[in-house]
Amino acid sequence: PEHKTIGFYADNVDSYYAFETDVLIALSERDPEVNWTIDVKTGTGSAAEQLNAVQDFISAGVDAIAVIQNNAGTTSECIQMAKDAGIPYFGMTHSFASAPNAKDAACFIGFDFVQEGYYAGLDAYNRGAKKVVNVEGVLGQGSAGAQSLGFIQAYEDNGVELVSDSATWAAEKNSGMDGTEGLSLYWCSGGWMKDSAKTQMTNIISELGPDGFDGVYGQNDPMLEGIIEALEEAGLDPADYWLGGGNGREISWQWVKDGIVDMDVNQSAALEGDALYQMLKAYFAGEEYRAYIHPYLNYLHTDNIDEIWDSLVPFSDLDQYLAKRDAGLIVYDINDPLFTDVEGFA
Amino acid sequence: MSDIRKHKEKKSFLIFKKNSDLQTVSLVTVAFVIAVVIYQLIAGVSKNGVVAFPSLLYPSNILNILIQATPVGILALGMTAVMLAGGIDLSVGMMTSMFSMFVAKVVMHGGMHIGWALLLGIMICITLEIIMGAIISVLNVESFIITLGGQIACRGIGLLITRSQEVAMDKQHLGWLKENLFDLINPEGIKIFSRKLQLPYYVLIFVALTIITWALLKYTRFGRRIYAVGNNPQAAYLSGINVRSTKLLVYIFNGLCVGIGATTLLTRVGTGIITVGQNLEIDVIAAVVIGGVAMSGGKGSVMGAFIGSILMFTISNAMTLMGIQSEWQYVVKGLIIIISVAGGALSHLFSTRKAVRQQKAAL
Amino acid sequence: MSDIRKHKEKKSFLIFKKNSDLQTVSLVTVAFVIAVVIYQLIAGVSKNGVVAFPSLLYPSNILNILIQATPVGILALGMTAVMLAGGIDLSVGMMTSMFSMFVAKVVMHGGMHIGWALLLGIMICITLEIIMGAIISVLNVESFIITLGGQIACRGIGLLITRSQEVAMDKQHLGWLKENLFDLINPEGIKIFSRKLQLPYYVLIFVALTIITWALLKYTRFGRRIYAVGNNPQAAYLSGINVRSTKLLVYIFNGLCVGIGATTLLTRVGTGIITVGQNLEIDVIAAVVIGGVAMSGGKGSVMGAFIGSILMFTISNAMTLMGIQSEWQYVVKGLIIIISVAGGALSHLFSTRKAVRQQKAAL
Amino acid sequence: MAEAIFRLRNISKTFPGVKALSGIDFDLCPGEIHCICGENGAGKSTLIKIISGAYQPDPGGEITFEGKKVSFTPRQALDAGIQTIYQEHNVFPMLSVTENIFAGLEVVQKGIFVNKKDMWEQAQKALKYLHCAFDADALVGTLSSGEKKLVEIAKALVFKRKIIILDEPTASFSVSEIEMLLDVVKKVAARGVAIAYISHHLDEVFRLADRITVLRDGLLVLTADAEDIDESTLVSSMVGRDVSAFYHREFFDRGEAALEARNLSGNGVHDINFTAYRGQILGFAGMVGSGRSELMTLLMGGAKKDAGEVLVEGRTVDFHSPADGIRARMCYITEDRQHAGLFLEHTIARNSIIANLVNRASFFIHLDEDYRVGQKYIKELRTRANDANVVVSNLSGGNQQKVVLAKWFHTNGEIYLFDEPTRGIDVGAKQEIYQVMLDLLRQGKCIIMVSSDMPEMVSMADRVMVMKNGRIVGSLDRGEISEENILQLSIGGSTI
Ligand SMILES: Nc1ncnc2c1ncn2[C@@H]1O[C@H](COP(=O)(O)OP(=O)(O)OP(=O)(O)O)[C@@H](O)[C@H]1O
Ligand SMILES: Nc1ncnc2c1ncn2[C@@H]1O[C@H](COP(=O)(O)OP(=O)(O)OP(=O)(O)O)[C@@H](O)[C@H]1O
Ligand SMILES: [Mg+2]
Ligand SMILES: [Mg+2]
Repeated sequence: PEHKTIGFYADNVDSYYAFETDVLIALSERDPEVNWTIDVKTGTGSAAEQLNAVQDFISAGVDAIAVIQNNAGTTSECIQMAKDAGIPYFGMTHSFASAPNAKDAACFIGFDFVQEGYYAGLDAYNRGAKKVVNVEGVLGQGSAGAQSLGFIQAYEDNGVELVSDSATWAAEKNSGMDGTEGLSLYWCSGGWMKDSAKTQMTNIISELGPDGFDGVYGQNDPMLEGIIEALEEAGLDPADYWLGGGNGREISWQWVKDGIVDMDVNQSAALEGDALYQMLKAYFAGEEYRAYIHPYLNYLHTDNIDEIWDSLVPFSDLDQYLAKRDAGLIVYDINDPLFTDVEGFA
Repeated sequence: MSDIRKHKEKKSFLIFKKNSDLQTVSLVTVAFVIAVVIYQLIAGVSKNGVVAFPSLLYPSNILNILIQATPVGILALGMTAVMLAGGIDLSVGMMTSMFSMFVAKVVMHGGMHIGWALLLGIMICITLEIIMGAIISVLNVESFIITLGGQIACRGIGLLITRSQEVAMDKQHLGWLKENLFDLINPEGIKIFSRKLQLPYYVLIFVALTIITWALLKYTRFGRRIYAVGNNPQAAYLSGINVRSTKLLVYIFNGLCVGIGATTLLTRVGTGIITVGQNLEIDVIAAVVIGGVAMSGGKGSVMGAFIGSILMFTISNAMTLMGIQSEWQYVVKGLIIIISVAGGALSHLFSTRKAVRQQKAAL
Repeated sequence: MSDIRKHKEKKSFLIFKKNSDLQTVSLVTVAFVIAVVIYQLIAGVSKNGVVAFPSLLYPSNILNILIQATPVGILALGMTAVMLAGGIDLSVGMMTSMFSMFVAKVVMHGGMHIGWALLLGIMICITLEIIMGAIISVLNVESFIITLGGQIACRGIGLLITRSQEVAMDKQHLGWLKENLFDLINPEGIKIFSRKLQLPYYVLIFVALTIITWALLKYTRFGRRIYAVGNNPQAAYLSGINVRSTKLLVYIFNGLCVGIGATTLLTRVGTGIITVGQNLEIDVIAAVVIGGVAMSGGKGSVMGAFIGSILMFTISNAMTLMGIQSEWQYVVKGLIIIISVAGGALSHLFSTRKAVRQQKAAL
Repeated sequence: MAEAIFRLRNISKTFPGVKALSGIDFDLCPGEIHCICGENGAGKSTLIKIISGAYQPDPGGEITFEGKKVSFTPRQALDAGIQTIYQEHNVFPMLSVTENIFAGLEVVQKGIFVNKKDMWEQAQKALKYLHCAFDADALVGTLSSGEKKLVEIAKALVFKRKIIILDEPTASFSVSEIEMLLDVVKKVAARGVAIAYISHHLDEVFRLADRITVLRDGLLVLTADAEDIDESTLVSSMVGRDVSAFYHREFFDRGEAALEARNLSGNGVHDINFTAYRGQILGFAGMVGSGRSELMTLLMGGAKKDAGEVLVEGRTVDFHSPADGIRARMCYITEDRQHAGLFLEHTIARNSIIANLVNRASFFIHLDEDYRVGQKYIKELRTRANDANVVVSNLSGGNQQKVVLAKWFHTNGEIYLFDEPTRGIDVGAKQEIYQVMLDLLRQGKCIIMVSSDMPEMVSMADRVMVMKNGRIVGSLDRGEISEENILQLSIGGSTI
């Protein structure tokens, strides 16, 4: 097969991004029909680096550029550059639907973060949580805000009276534990990191006391782990509180199974990597493919965990992913209806 | 004998000069705590109508602050020595990350015993510091830029070790380090204000290391020479002090502190990942400088750095307790750093003037 | 007249002293480029069997490096002035972020005209620098820690402006700044090696500003004073230099550079977001110091800083062209920073020795 | 005479651009005071830095200590019992006097801990021996130039030494300190310590020396017993021509009042009244720490005045900074050149033009013009330097002082405040500087001179004000100026 070089840029060092890359590389390496070199470049979370990397890839004359972006505005620039150079631009993970030239990209594949937050909100609502500590990811990052928005929307859709409509609340936030009878939130940021989340949670427990809250939403699993530790070290039982997470890593499957955590959303980077692999292959072969899609989210909670255990998508174990994929336990084909089209891009 | 009495008397005249920095950081800390306590009392009364004990001063919360300050505090000890000797080390944050990734990797994937892994990790930190320290001291180049290079290189090494992945450790590996000392007294845990008291072993390491470093800097030949080297390396050399080896030793000591500090951080975090130590050096340097150590070397103390680290974490803790949004936390933290340094300079100015005026009056 | 001739002759003998730092960074840059070119030639031959023009030297790629270096390069100009005067400014990165968030916010949500927004943004940068500069110069405190406080505060202010959101700008707002100059010659675009040449206006701003700063520092009274203040503030004061206002002016100039640099970065990135300037100060300071500016002030040049910024971006560019993993990129970048500083010190040492040896032989 | 304890044979030292020493032989014997003389840049300091281990000589020479061949680092030299007091300050400003004295030589008890009390007591004893007015806890950064020197000398007294080297120790001392020091040096030598002593003051040399070595241009001109040599031979062998230590100056008519102080107080001085005239030199004498430098700084605008008036050319002025002083055509040649006078990392040319920037109308600078200015003063002041692009830190102490002078001459001022103008300047160059000062007077300029050098004061001043504790305690007119009168006033009968 013809040799192709793919420039792959990830915004930051992140196990999520790294696993996506690993899956892509593993699938391409074991596929005799393709002969790809994948140049991976990782940034430190700044927008200029993304631009520079794309520019350098163009200079290096790669056949395709795949990017996990920093932000949509910058991605718009990158798509333009790639288009000018006649190189396809594949975008993953974070939505750039707001970019005016988003449709010039060769693909978008990424989870629906609002939906992810929505599942958490729904679960919290169902289990009667009314005073929730919301531990956000990096302040100012789109996906973190989206998860908070989804969480509030779930309450809104269930007719709970809120301080304001969900979009406003998510944008304005509030300080301290504040809200209505139906839902009060305490906003803080753990920066996606375990230790910050733990520190925040420890301080918040100091302030609110054991009865000052009845639920905690940790927007990813490392932060959730820090939250659990903070609760335990404060002499509290995590089972007494509603606990929800994002990510749905292997470790949290077990937490859900053990009842430590009430729910999580399985959102494995493997599906993105797999989809990218399929799209690249189709692109190089000159075939049509679904270009703008959300992979499916698996909402796991204490009631359905045993049922869906086998079909959960591994988050960090490459061999297990490939094994489950080969055994047909998980859906990975981008043409499967479980993968939904991005709104406005069908 | 009369000489000695005179000595005691004169000291008071000089005290503002010699200790003003330690005074400033203590003052800022106390002022900050009082302000928060007052706020909490008023807020408590206006909300619930009763006077409540301010949560900042809950014993459990004070211990929390100590716990949170531990890694930065330990790193600040080494940084204090480095800065007293006239240098700086920007690599400590990324070295911490690298350490955590190394230890997690060899333990989880290499099957090494945790004890050996920690020892090896500390040795690696020391080795890297020796390399940087040797370049700095032998070639007499800016420590800022050499350790900046070290910072970037450490990031690369760390990422190479785990191939940019994060490696989670199991509880049993480092759990012993964070066992709660109060559990020894009462396995059920001790509660005050219905908050459980926490005091992990590693906090004791922090406290012990602080005392050792304090004695080292204040009462040993090595310590006194660090001050001399930082104050005037040329004069130190001509006074027979081996400037190079003093600087090198300081970096070795710093490597040790980084290793130990990184161990406590890894214990807390439980995962080897590049973000563990990201921007840590900024917190560490800020703590040291707030504590009164001069960037130009030769002036300051470990106690200042200790209080400095506590202050840094008291700020974020108190802001969270007061429910202030994290955006504001940055603004306040930035301002407090500026105020404590500018305030130190101001008070120094005033006290000098006052001393001069008093003297004039006495004449 | 004869004096001047003598002056010219003598210069060559002293050149290693006066320009060794500029020489070092140029040397490292050239050596690095040659190494990469050789690698690319060999790799090209062994892969395709024919000698191909190395992609590092494609005109389009050289322009790319220049484009990428522009924001850091512009910030490096201001930083050079600050560091020559004996200070440092850690706040420039976060100030850049704050600037981008402010401009994006007022333009997109406030409906302000982009021109006014940029002007106002630059004025805010200058104001913040004036505040920090005033504290530093009047109270005579460490610029490191004051600007560190400024860094943290700027992060908070930026986040408060957009309430931690990112704000994307429309193309039309800043598009004019990045129009391609080659399009003026040929609207179709000019291609060499089938790569389109890019030269946005803002690169010209960078080049022009470099020349202006160079002249300012080398050929004006103000420039002279900056060097004097950095080398010995006490002597400068007694020589009739207003040390405070010189320092203050330097920070004002820096504020201007931050504003302009942030404008070019915002033009490139198109979004107001906190990560725009994250860790930027590290790149900027590294570029300046690699370029030979002494951390202690009073020594160095703008040209060094210019080449320093180019070198920094040539490294990442070349590593990407060669398809080297980014983990290694960090290691190489770190090592090159260390090498260029250590190498400068070494070559200085050797050239001094050599001069002594030659002299002895001549006697 | 006893067997030499320290021997240098065929010692050379090369710096880039300069051969500082060539083929020097030098001996030091126990109990002798060996004075080293020579012009600025002759290589005296370089020689003693080789003895102290601060510099390594070029290969080819030989150093023996107590009969053994050695090659010292400063540490080894100290351990061998060689203490050096260098020409430039060598102190730790942010540390206390005790810590300064014991830096590198700490007294240790119980294995590792330093014995603070013991060190403090020893330091206190040494300070008392030297009649110091400050105590062992003082921060050295707050001491005056002369007091810092005393701290360094105290260092030599605290430890039992075999060799003590003093490089121009009295440069910042006034008469009584000099007397005291000469006394101390003699006592120490009598205990069998070998002493090497560098000074430009020939009277000190003759009062102390057992032997004298003269260097010129890095070569050894002569080594002889002090009895066998008289002042004129010494001077002519140093300079290569005849000059007298007492300068017989020309006198000029008193011009108009140029600078006046009325009840001036501030910056540690009180109730100062004087008038300085054009065409005249007004001298300020006094002991170390009597406040003369403080007064100069105050006059120049470097400190805030609390009360009183300063008048320049009859007009009241209010200076806020030295820049104002320069604009009023005043010049202030500071005493501490390294700390307050020079930009050590910069070239002679850059240093020469810096003070005149205030007076320059043009915003731009012409590098060639700067170079020309630098060259001009190198020639005029006979500075030993290759050219104006030499970095100042590479010059010898005296030549650095000449760069300071160049900086101020270039401002073309009308009123000159000279604080120790010839500190560290050799006999020959002194004459040149006096000549320059007289030229200034001839042009009708006004000079105020602070000096601790008695002969200089006596031979140069038209009128002398004597200061003590920040006040003027007396004044002497031309006929009354003599060492005895100055001394009497500055000690003033009362205790210090
Ligand atoms: N570090 C150095 N680098 C280059 N040249 C030097 C250095 N130190 C001294 N020199 C040169 O060596 C020569 C001798 O200098 P030295 O300091 O020994 O003179 P000196 O006799 O002590 O003069 P002075 O009486 O002025 O102190 C001078 O020409 C000086 O410029
Ligand atoms: N920065 C300072 N802080 C505190 N005290 C100081 C400072 N500078 C000088 N002094 C003190 O002020 C007094 C006067 O010093 P000054 O330098 O004016 O004396 P001087 O007559 O010029 O003597 P010298 O000949 O030593 O220069 C000294 O006792 C000195 O210790
Ligand atoms: Mg000398
Ligand atoms: Mg004086």
